[in-house]
Amino acid sequence: MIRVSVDSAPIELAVEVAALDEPGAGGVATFTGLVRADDGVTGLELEHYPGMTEQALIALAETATERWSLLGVTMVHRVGAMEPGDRIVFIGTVAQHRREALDACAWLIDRLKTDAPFWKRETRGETASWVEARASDAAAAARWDAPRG
Amino acid sequence: MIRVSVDSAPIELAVEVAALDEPGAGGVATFTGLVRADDGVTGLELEHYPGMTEQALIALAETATERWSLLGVTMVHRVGAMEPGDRIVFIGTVAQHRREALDACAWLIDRLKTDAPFWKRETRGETASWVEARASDAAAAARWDAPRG
Amino acid sequence: MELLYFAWVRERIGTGQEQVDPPETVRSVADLIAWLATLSPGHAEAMREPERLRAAIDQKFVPLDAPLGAAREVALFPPVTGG
Amino acid sequence: MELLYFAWVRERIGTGQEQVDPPETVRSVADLIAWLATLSPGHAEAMREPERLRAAIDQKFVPLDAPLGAAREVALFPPVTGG
Repeated sequence: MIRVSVDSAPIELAVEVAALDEPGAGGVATFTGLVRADDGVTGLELEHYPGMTEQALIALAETATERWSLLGVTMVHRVGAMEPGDRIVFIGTVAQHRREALDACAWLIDRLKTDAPFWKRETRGETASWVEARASDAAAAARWDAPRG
Repeated sequence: MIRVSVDSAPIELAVEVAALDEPGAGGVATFTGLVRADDGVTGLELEHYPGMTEQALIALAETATERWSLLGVTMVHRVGAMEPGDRIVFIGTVAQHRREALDACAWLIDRLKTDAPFWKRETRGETASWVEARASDAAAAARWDAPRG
Repeated sequence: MELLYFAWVRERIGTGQEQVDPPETVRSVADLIAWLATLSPGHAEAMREPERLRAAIDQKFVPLDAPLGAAREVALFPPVTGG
Repeated sequence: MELLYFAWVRERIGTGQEQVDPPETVRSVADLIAWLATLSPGHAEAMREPERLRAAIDQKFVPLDAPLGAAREVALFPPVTGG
């Protein structure tokens, strides 16, 4: 089952994790991204492209489901105003075996970073600035396309 | 913070996940292993080596904390009698960045499979049999020692 | 043609959405960016560095040299930074 | 010396724990396995295929050729299958 959500409400981990129960599952992997308080960040605002965002997340979930034979995928992304410590994103994958669940989860968060239309603006006290995309994120997403060792 | 638990009580995901809150965290990765119902398995019994088990899990958690600069690690393993769908193991890692949390989580479950003294006995109706160790688990643990690509 | 702007592109232009009717010579996303830069000081500022822009046509990412074709909705924005 | 047995090793021997006092010629884990095999039919059955056994001395995994040294607690068991 694929479940995708883009919402300004806080991400409820217990709810998301419970929704990952799938018959036949052997392994469940999750990743949760949080707003870090370092660098003096006092707030974060997430903008997105309504319609395209959901499509992009569903496309990623479908590709992962096929590549790793997943039994279930959840992708939840928060948008709007957040504070340090808040959850920005939750990815959950369910598979028969651990390797598929773990690899798919890592792939999904890497690809979400480069393939889904979200933009972060950080606030530091009175100053707000748009976060610059990082070359390391593009590299992390690209390494999945390289031949496997 | 390192938290290790070996217990016959069911693993409560919401509790374990909530306990992973750490100041400064940017990413939380988790893995949950479940009793699969396939192959006609009707029950699973987990035996362990009290004392050595906890030591082995703490040693793995400490090694992972150092190697990936983790802010927190939780390792929970259930023992005793279980049914298909029950959670056997929960691993949670907290780091500043996603890559560290994800890699450490995958490493911990791979190494737990080869380095912690647990033994599984599967029941299929009236028949019980000890699960044989798999060469694929040894290979999965060993791949972390190979030079990185 | 409906245009959507996000993040600092939206802020510089001063709106997140507008309808435009570019001339026939505007055939690619890059052409559109060059043409938009002539519309107002805000547009000019937003389109000043095309290499910092990314685009989507009808909600699919496209390179800047992509033809507009029969695009109904074109979005311009900085590289994405979600997750 | 305290011996601990787990999984099918425990089942074949019929106990999970016993005190033994092996002769001085028993210097390594492998020696101990060979000596234990002489104690009873259950022990013999459990120790029949040493290549299927793993060991820990004082709660640390050791290879079968490890010297017993001043071991207080020796455990014998099949390869682990947790997680």
